[in-house]
Amino acid sequence: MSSGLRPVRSATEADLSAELLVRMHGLMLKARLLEERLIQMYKQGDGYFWIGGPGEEAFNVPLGLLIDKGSGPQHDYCHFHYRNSGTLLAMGAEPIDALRQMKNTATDPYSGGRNFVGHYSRREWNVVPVSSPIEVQYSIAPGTALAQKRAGGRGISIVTGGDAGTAEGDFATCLVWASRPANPLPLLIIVTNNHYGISTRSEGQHGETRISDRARAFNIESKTIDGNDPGVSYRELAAAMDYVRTERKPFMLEAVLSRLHGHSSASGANAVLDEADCLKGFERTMEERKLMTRAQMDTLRAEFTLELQEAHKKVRDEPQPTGDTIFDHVFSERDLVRGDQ
Amino acid sequence: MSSGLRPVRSATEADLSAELLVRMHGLMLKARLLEERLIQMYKQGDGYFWIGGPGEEAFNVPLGLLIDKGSGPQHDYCHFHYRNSGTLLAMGAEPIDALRQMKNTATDPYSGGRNFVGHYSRREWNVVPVSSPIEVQYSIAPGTALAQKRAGGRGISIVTGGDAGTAEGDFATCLVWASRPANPLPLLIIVTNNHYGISTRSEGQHGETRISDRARAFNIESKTIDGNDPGVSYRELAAAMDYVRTERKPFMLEAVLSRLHGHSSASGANAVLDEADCLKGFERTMEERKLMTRAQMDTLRAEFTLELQEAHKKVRDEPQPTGDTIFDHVFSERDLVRGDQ
Amino acid sequence: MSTMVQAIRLALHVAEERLGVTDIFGEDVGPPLGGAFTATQGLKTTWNSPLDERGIVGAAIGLALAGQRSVAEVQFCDYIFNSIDLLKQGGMIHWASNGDWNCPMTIMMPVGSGIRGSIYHSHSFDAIATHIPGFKIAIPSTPREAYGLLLSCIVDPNPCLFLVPKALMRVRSQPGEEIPGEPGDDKALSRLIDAPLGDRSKWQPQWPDTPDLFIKLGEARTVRPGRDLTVVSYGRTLPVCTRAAEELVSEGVEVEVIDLRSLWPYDWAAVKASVQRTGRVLFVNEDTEVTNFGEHLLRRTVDELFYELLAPPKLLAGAHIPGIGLADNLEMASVPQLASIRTAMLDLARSQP
Amino acid sequence: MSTMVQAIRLALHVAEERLGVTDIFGEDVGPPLGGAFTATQGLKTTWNSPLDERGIVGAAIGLALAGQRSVAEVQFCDYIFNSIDLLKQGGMIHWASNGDWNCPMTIMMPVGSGIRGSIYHSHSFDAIATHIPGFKIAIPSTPREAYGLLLSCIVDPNPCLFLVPKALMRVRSQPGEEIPGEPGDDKALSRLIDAPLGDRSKWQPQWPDTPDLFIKLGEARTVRPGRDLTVVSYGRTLPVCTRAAEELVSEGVEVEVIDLRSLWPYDWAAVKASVQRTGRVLFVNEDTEVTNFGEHLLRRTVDELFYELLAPPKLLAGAHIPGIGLADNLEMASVPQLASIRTAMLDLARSQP
Ligand SMILES: Cc1ncc(C[n+]2csc(CCOP(=O)(O)OP(=O)(O)O)c2C)c(N)n1
Ligand SMILES: Cc1ncc(C[n+]2csc(CCOP(=O)(O)OP(=O)(O)O)c2C)c(N)n1
Ligand SMILES: [Mg+2]
Ligand SMILES: [Mg+2]
Repeated sequence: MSSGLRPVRSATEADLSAELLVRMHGLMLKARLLEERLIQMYKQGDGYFWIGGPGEEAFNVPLGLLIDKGSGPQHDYCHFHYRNSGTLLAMGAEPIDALRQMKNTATDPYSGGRNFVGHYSRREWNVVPVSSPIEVQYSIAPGTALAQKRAGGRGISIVTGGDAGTAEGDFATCLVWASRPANPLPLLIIVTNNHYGISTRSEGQHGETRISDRARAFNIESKTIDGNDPGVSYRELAAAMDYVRTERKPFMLEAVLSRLHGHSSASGANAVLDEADCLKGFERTMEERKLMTRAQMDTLRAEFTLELQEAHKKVRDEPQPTGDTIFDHVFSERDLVRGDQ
Repeated sequence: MSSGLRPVRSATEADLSAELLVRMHGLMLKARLLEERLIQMYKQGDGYFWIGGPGEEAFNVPLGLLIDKGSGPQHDYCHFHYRNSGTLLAMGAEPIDALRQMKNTATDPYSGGRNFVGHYSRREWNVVPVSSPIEVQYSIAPGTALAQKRAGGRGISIVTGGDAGTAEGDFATCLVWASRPANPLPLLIIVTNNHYGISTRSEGQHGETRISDRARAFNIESKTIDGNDPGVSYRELAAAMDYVRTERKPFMLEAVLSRLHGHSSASGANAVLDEADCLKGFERTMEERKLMTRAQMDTLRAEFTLELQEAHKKVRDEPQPTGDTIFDHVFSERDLVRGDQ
Repeated sequence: MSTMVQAIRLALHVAEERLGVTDIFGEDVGPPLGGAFTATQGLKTTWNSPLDERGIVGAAIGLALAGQRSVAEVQFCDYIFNSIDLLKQGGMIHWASNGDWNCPMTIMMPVGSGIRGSIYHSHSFDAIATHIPGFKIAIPSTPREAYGLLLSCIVDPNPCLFLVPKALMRVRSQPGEEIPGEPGDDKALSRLIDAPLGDRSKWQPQWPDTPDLFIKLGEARTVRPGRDLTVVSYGRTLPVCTRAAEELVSEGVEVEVIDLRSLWPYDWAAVKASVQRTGRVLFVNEDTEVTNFGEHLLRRTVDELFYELLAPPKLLAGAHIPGIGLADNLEMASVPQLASIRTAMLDLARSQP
Repeated sequence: MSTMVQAIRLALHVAEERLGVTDIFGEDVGPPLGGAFTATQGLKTTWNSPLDERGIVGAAIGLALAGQRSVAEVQFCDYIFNSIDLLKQGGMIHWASNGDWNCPMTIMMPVGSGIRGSIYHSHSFDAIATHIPGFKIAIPSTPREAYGLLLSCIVDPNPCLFLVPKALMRVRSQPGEEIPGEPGDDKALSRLIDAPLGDRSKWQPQWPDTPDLFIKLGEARTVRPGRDLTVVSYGRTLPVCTRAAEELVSEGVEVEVIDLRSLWPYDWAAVKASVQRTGRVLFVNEDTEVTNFGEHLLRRTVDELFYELLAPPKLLAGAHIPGIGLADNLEMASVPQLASIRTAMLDLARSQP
């Protein structure tokens, strides 16, 4: 039964099992190493441009674990931006595919060498193509949520983007459309707030105390959380998703987190030292709580590093798309609505 | 001295002089009769399209009286929409000029017969051209306010628009830009809420309890008022303007009011009977408070009616613009920044 | 005989009943109004959106991604210029995902001059539309074609723009050009499917039984044959071209008039064959004339048929000015009218090196 | 010798010091970055805006209405497609107010391909820009022209678009084409006006004394003369055309290359005179080729010079696809490159009926 505007209650820390925490650590570590490998590829000339999510693993990994992955309105639709590599990894994506997109090979499953790295797209998982113009995903997400509202069930739409981008009208569009009294939508509206848009600090540009206050104005339930803590992120995401799945209403979650290699390769992609590193913090906690030893973590790191190294080597030899393919897929002959595959 | 986020205090009812109330009544009456004349012109074929503000006089007239009219940043910039005829009248515009625009004559001082009625434009009064695409004025107004902030003094920018239009991203843009911590702007953000966008009731489309709550999210002072009461409107506008002029910060005012002839001639322009009529209400008050007699008001009405009738006749004989003028004013040779006139 | 607006309503009814359309939406599209031009009255899947074109286009894309067929209306094409990025996005989803995703949606909008729409309700959209890759674009000039082209847009697995010439919305079918199944009597059709004035809360339309008639995107229609000159047009100017052509018969000039009706893909074969026969071609549309789709058609003509041309191919289009002024004289001078079209035809038919 | 990006910076400095510019703003335009391409480093009136192109264009219009001269940057032209309505608005303010108001502003944006910008950082804007009446539009191909054209845009009483070819941002002036007053030595100029890496909070640029050099909008530049073929280009493709022309000398073909540099108004007199001499003309740009500004130029050529042409005029432009793919092969195949330009030139120079 619907409980109306009941406050969203998250689980307590104790509710997260050791197994889950170990799993999250593994994925966070792998996500970080993946980004570091991608940066290295850029620096070695194995790609023209890097952008990604190092520093967001504590939030993006739980998000990926909690998404109901699949195709069609009974599963979750994912409207991501360019920092969601950790989420894809947690959903089960192969790291080598990110390397393929980095090297724009013909084998890149997300765009066939057409798009920048981190611009995921995967229909079998409802991951819609990531757009370089930022924020447009916030105008598009209500459409999939509308279909899900009508379909019933527990499928929801999830949209992510950065703090600076909320200045675009699309973010307001998302709030307006999600909260229409005629048809509130099962839409989880996420903003990852790293306090920067490229070089511009948010403090001079944003008059809101919290970005999540903007949702409140529309009577959308919202919360601002510490996105650098994977436990908090998991619990708050689980609670928010449960609310959206059950109530079929929007929820907005603002996650405050770090940007550990600057904006992108356009700003050098070098490691930043003055921001909290969620992975380091989580590894300390895991040690303190005796869930893993330093040695175990080192072994894991070595394993993943090797795996990524192998993948890098492999991708180097894969073919590039040829020039005569530029006209492929301008139009489709295949009718997905009718059921073609 | 700046008093920070002090609440905006409006005057009490007693502070409005009898003289002012009589003056407001005259302008409200004239504004109403002007709109009725314009509608009649439309119905008689003396114009292709009517849109205007009957029902908004109790708000628009005080607004016009309080505006600091003039040219350049030391005076107020007016970014209006298509329902501000009462405001222009209160600022001193000649009613016949509205008739000229209605009949798209070459003598129309606002657009030379190019634009729809109600699309004012008057550089000597800082009234910037009204745009048919709605809401764009909310994206433009921060620009004039920026110039005024730099110029110092007490000049402010004023932007008006409807409730439905706040769903456009431009409204959010206005809130974002007005409240930048790096440079808050002297901008009075007005929304006239008649609960309709053409045929669409706001209740199904707007999840906000009050539209003015959206400003609150940006820490912009705001208020929702009864725009059908000219006393309330005058006092609240005076207080809001004083705040913006003095603090050099934005304020948002939402005025709830009526739409007495539907959206425009596209929806028939016929009188609506189930909405409160601010003029009737005010006339009752004026009688009750013995500020005017019914007979005085009837005389006034007869006078204005005659004046408008004469104006209508006159405009009928005025020339239309000729086809060969379409290329005039695509580009300007005159440099206003340098001081050309 | 239906008007174009009734034909669109009939097509939308068929589409929601039999072709899987789930959402017909936009500003004032649902009850009580049923569209600024009444095109969406009485339909069962209509709803009113917020006043937000970006949201409308965005929601249409989202619905398409979720496998729903929708028809989204933008009240006038004049209002979509804040959403060109989203159109571009819709047009690239299939291509950018290397063929993985589709974006099947139809965006419907009134275009053009002819109703004294003044500066900002008279714009055309053919130039910008054809400059956005990935979209199919249709623009009807008769009610029957509106019906058949709209149905083709709706079932197409790609994003489509359906542009409706405002000036032709109230124009009726000609005998022989009815939609199969529509009652022959105008009044009878109106009684069935036009909402009454006043309270409509209890009104129910009665839909005549009209078929799934698809007019293929990419096929032009030769409205009249002629040996002296080819005229290629679409939308509001098309029937004006036809009238001008009829008038020129008395001057001994036989003009072939082609209704392009689908701007992308477009029927180059039909244009080419005609120009090869006549050696002279005039392109007519009412968008502003600089960087105009007619210039593309003209370029292709020169590219492929240069040595077969008997005279320089011409474009007659709208004046390159910011809008169309309200006064009658201004509108008449801003976009092609019967007289200017007639003159352009005659000049071209008679031009000698 | 300055790069184009340094030339822009020098011009902006002159503009804020002597020409009354009050605001140079946009995303990341102010400190610490000074622009995604460093064009706005060290200037005194720069500031960072919210991440909102509609707000940027809107504020520029508002500033113009308030009598301020501003230069607003949109970080890549690819991001302005959500604000075309506002550009249209800016372009019509003077006209819609029947000459009462002006809207003097300069909007600056990087355009085009050449930096592996992938799908959404490689767009051109010349087609859409020239379809918006009321704007003047400039696009430089050398640092000196960037300097002179930008200054002309800034002092113009009308709204101007200043399009900067991304591929040419780091290209240096050629000897003889310096900006008067710039130090001859690259390193010296860099020491004066390039911000250091790392902490810049204490850095102050030292501006060389450069003059108010205006390159008139509407005047083309003949880059090299030639008798066999006219090539009209601008932006990234211009220097590629010049190189191709130089290569063709050895084949005995003399190509005249014209840099249009101002797209509106454009120098029709220069193009016409050249085509009248050569009888053959190739238009080259990298925007997508359907409803392309080159098609306008070609149409005008056919309109006025049909009987003087020795071969069909041609357009070489970008493929009509939704974007430019990231992989090198994809970019090369999507927009004109040296080889394709050379071939097009040779084919046209040698074509016989
Ligand atoms: C519409 C649009 N405008 C500008 C840009 C250029 N740009 C790319 S990312 C970015 C900053 C985004 O900041 P934020 O939204 O906070 O996300 P973050 O990168 O910090 O995660 C900018 C300005 C863009 N990609 N799209
Ligand atoms: C960008 C844009 N979209 C749509 C329209 C069509 N339109 C004109 S007025 C209007 C309704 C406006 O409602 P509201 O903002 O509440 O103002 P009101 O007319 O009620 O004063 C609409 C949809 C328009 N003019 N511009
Ligand atoms: Mg950020
Ligand atoms: Mg309203």
